[in-house]
Amino acid sequence: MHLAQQQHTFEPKIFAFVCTWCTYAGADLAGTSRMQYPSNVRVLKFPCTGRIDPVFILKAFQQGADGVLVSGCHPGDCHYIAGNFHARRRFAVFRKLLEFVGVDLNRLQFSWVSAAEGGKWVEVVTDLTEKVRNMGPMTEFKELAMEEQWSGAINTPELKEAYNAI
Amino acid sequence: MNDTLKYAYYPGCSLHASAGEYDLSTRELFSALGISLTEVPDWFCCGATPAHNVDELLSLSLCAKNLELAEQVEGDLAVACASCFSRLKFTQHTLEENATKRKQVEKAIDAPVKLDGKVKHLLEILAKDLGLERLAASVSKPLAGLKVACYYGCLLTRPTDVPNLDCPEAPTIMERVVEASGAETVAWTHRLECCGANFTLSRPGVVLQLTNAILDSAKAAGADCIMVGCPLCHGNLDIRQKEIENVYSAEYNLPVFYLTQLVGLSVGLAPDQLGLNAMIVNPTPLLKEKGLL
Amino acid sequence: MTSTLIETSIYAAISESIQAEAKRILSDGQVSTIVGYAAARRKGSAQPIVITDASDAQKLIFTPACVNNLAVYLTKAKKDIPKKGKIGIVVKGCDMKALTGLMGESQLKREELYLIGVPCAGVLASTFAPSQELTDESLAPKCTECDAHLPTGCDFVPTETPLTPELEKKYAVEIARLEALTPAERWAYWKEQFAKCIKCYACRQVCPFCFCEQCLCDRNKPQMVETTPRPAGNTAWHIVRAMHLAGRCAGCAECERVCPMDIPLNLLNRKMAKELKELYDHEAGFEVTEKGPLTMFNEKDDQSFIK
Amino acid sequence: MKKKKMLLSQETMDTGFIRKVETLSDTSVRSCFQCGKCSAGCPMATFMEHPPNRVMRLLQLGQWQRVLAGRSIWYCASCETCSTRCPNKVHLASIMDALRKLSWDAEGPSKESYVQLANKLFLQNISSYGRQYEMRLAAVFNVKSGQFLKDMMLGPKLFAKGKLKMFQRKNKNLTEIQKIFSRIEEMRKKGEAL
Amino acid sequence: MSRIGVFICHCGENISRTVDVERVARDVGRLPGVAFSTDYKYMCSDPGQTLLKKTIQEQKLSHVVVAACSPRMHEKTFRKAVEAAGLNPFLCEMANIREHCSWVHENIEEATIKATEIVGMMVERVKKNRVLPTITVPVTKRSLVIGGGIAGIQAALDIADAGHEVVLVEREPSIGGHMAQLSETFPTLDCSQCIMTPKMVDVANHPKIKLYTYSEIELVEGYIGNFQVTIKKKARSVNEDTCTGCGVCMTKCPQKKIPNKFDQNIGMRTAIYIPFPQAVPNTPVIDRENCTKFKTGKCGVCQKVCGPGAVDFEQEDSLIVEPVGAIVVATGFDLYTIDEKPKGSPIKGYGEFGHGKIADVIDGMTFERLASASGPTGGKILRPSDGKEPKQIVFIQCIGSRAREKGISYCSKVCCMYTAKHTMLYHHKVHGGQAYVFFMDARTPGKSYDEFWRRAIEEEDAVYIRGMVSRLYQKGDKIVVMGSDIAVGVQVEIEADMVVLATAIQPQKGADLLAQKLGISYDKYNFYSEAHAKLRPVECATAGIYLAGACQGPKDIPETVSQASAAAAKVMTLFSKDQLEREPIVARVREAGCVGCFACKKVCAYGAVEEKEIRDRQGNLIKVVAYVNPGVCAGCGTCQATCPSKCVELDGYTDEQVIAMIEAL
Repeated sequence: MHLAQQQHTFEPKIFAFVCTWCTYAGADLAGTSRMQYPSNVRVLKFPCTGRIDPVFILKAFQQGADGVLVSGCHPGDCHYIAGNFHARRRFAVFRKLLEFVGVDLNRLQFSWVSAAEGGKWVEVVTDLTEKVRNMGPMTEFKELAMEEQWSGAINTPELKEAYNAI
Repeated sequence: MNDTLKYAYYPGCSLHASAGEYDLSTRELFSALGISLTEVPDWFCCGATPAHNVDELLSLSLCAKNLELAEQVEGDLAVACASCFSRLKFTQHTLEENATKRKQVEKAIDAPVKLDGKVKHLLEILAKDLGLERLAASVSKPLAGLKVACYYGCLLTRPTDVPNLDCPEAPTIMERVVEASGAETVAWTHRLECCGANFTLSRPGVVLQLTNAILDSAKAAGADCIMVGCPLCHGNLDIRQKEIENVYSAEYNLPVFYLTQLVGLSVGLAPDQLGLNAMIVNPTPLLKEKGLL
Repeated sequence: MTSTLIETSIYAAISESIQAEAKRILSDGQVSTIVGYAAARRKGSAQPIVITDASDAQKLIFTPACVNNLAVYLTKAKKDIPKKGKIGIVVKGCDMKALTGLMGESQLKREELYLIGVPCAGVLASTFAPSQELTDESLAPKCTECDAHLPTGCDFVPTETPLTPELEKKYAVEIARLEALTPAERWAYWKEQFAKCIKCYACRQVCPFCFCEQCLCDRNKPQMVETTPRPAGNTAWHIVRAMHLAGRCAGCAECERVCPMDIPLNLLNRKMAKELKELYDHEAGFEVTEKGPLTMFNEKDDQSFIK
Repeated sequence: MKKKKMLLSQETMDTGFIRKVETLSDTSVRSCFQCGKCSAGCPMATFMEHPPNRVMRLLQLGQWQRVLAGRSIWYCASCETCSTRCPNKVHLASIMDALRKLSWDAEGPSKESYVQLANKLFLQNISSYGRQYEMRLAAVFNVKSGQFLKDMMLGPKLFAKGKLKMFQRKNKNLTEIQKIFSRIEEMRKKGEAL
Repeated sequence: MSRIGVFICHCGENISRTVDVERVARDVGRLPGVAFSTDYKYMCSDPGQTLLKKTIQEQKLSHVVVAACSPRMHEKTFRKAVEAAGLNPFLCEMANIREHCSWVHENIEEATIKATEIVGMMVERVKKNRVLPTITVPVTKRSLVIGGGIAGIQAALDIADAGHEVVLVEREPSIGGHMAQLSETFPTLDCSQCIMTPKMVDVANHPKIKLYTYSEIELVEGYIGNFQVTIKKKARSVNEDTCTGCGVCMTKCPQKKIPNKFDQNIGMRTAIYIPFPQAVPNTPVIDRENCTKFKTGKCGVCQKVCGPGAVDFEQEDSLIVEPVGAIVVATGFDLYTIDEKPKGSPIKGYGEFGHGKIADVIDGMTFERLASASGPTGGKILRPSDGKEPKQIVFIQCIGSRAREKGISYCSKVCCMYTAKHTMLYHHKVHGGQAYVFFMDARTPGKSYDEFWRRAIEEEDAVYIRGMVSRLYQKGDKIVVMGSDIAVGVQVEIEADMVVLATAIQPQKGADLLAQKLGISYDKYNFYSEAHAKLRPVECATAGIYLAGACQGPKDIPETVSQASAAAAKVMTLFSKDQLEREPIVARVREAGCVGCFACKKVCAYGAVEEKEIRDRQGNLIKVVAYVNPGVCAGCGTCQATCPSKCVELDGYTDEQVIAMIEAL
């Protein structure tokens, strides 16, 4: 299947927060191996998954991300001894919180991708992109932002008229 | 280089029996090329495989005796049969390396062992002593269009460091000789595989299986015929070819020439000078088809 | 349906014990200051008080209206408290948990405190008048889930033992209800709740764990969280706050009590506490620990959610 | 025998036999490190119950009874492929020669009699005639092995082609050959040769 | 306003084939703050870098983004170039449009859009980049070496010979380690003690080496260049300064039947003892557990016979603090035993070999002591059970090693070679004896190693049998070995007089505890982890700590010595500077906002976060805040993600930079 040649009505925006030592290097390997994957992903490099603040995920969704990937070193492989272990707890809890406020966790993927796993990087990115594509756009946070613009819904005939007149 | 090459000639038992055409064609070819062959007087059987198989000392002694006899004749020793060639070379090699065995052999033949004389297979004489250029110059009827599968078998080249005829795993000497005669050669897979000659008497079933694989490979490579330098290989490939075709339901119809027969043809010798009529698989249709008769 | 009366008759005796103890420790100079509850102007109501003189000890009371978590006065508001000597503080079991957490986070030192524990059967919900009888209906929701009626690790605790009937756990029931919904339904629920928020930050002000000098959500370089009181910023604020309290909040529910817009904020905190209990068997506030659940790890932690 | 457990001890491992083989073959038995290349290339391996590498292994452990009992050594075609390709310069074909010789001497318990018979007749021919007498060799073999009709179809054709001679001239110097046979026998009796 | 320069690299055709680089340059040129943008064939080439430098100066650029390959490839290159042009190197960022874009996408339109976005993201990021000064920390030019085996000795001598002081700490009463126990060494069969003891004496006499034997590491504080190490010197009961090493005490000691650990407990020693005659220092130690004086209060013979009066029963453990700049860890190995292991331990014993209860089943190290001329049998190979010479001896390789079921999956690396050596020693010492070796694979990579192994078989009569032994059991005074020769395909049974097991190499007991004190990582077997398996094999991830020898993984002597010298070279590299420079990607605390909850300290794996008191001018304590020691901080940023008020920030990866990137997309 050739992804690039398929026509899609919706191209999701995927943010990937990755550590520089494992997953970033794994993505580099996918490149040097000339593997192909959807171009939707934007990679943000961090020294370690331990540096990745849950607020960044929230911010990403607010900025219009349809899916977020957080990826780092396998347990035991952390360049900084234990950053990924701290990250694992932090995100285990944060995803539960997001779930509770109504975020569909299918949009948020965590993975361990080592510097040797170019293939796994491709698989993870492709899977998330396809999954999110099928789910459609992430509207929740965007709608909130829209509401800010209008300090309320256009729910009266007067407002509608005024709006249409613009 | 001396214009007249002179050799002592050791035909071996088979050339005086089942491989008479090899002996005949050798003598005719060499005389046509101006090479002198003088048969070693009263030579003995070299012992061949059966002797070294069960009694190496006997094998060495027989060969040492023959080497001693060959000393009487001027020139290096020319050998036609691959098996005799192998045994004689082995004897020289072993006795040079192993002083104990050398002493035992000297005792058995009651004479000092002489290892100075060179033992040469006919191929070596044609390719090196005479030289491919001179050989090619003698060709009057090039074997144009004839696709030859050169079959070395086991003993011409193996093992490393003993016959020293050519590379043991990728020899080309037969191809070079027959190409000098104007023939084409084919690249094929089984040219160094064993035909099982040792079992031709005792376990013919084994021989059929091994030889069939060789014929099959030559045929698959598009050969018109096979060229050999050993009467034992010839026996299996030629004499048993019909039987193999029957047993394995195959059709090969591959004439099996001695190298001297093919080279002889190219220098213009007549079929009866080369003993072509002694071949079991009739070569006449092939040679006629190629315009070589 | 008739409501169940919660027995509070021991509160009077407790008040007397507190007064006596306060008088004693202030007189002999064991403490310089005591933070406690005193009667307020409205009938039956109570308010926090800071006393430094033994003669003020008789002002101290304990009633079902003593809802405040006084621990907050030892963090943000501690500038109002004289710095000399030990500080005495009147604490309910739930407030004690906050103190325990603050000690673990280097905000308080046990040796600088004199803890006057209060055996407590429960306090009034903020939606009821202070003079109201304490029943299972008027009881503060957090008290339905209370597991610390008797505070532990205090310097002084009156001997009275409260009667504590088994009640329906109000937050657990609500969390279960929300969990059973679809993500879209939950989103709709919280969207409505957060939309009400006016960003008054009363929740932050009253929380003993919001002790940061500069809140992340006030920063504008970079602006991590929208500061405007509009839906997007409100949602972000409450999510970030819940995350920051995860593993620390022990459920005093003051945020929810003081919220002028009645946003069920403690629900988020209880949900986080529930998850931390399930994931790492952690319950906040029972003992002073060197590290909290999110500042430590175990190599064998669950990672079934990670590919 | 083949599957029976090996009890290894200095008594059961006949190192004297290994030395004999090494002397006869002039090659080191212990150099073999069991890479298996000999068995990989042996044209006869499929006919053997012990492939060449296992023959070497049994020999290293001094288990000559197991080696000689099998027909493996008699099914060696002496094609020299193993010797040519051995990474350790083990001259396995020569070791096979030595084993056959020792089996022959021990009137070995091998089941393989046809090959042995053919060899025996071949050597007899040499001592009787000086050279091979192919016709007689085949005929006597067929009689002795009880396969009277073997290769009967080939006979007339070969005869017609002049490939079979009815009579064989004996070497004039036949006595010299016979002396070689007898001198070797004598040396062996005296223990001067193996 | 920033004046950002953007340089889009074609990378030959590697990028320009799928990314329309000119369009990217044009589009990003319109972004606010971008003063200059261009594309170029090869940015990393000499002319490419010259273009970069020239443009920085001509255009007076404030920041640079190079869109090319992965920063893992060329970030250093371009930052250097930027620095040469007079800009702080950390004002340059790379946008990865090759590995993450042109190589993984085929559609030109998609790849071009993506590349533009990636570059745009980096443009927004670089705007928030700050000038970062290089960090320097002072270096104490003294080194600690932990472990006095051949690794520690070699490292200590190398460092000391370079003129730096070395503190060498050894747990046992003498240095020498396992190598001193060996009889002869492969592949040359030279006597271990003959080559070892001169080095031990060198250590003792070296003016730059301070030797602490019978001592252990108690506490390690500090960071690279500036460690404070507390050493516990155990009470020796003999004064090292006054003892002359005459040895009278030992000859007179009435307790003579104490198993000597150095002789694998087959030889005996006295209660006051040196483990072996060539011990360094040559000062005895009293084994208080077995000394009559300490047990009953009566005796004291040693004290009475000691001329210089060196015996001191009252001596106590003492603590010494040594400041050092670097630490070489060379704690070596221990041997696996086939005994039953306590429940819960991941390592299991060998019930099928009798759990160590058959007296004449010994391990390789015991065989070394038997074969050693200075060993308990004077170099004769004799059975522990009855002192008879074993006529049939069986060696079994891979005991514990490569046995996942037993809890160890790695190869111990040296057993193939030392077993071959054992068969040779046996062949030389026991005439008419026969050695058998059961092995699965012979692993002999190393100079002259395979030849050595072949020699054991081809010249020294060892019979090697490929196949693991299934079971051992005692039958009369024989040990029945049940194996199989897999080359033949039949079972093999040998009635042996003695069985020698090539047991696995494991880290020293307590290796994990020491690692925790040092703050270095270790694997599941407790072998210490190097910073990079291939490219940084002698350094720990923790800066300033280096590894030598088998504490890192199984190693033979030449490898151990090589690594020890390599570790010493690393230490000397560190000591070649007075000040230590390091990349300034470290965390910093905004003290004004810090409330001192120390969540950052709790998550820091390096112990880089300290508590700092803030006082007013009168000296009154205002508050306690976190302080990140830039010499120790490794720059992971876990502290920042944990800090609730974000009062600790990782330079180079600040929230501002991250949020700018997110908002750019």
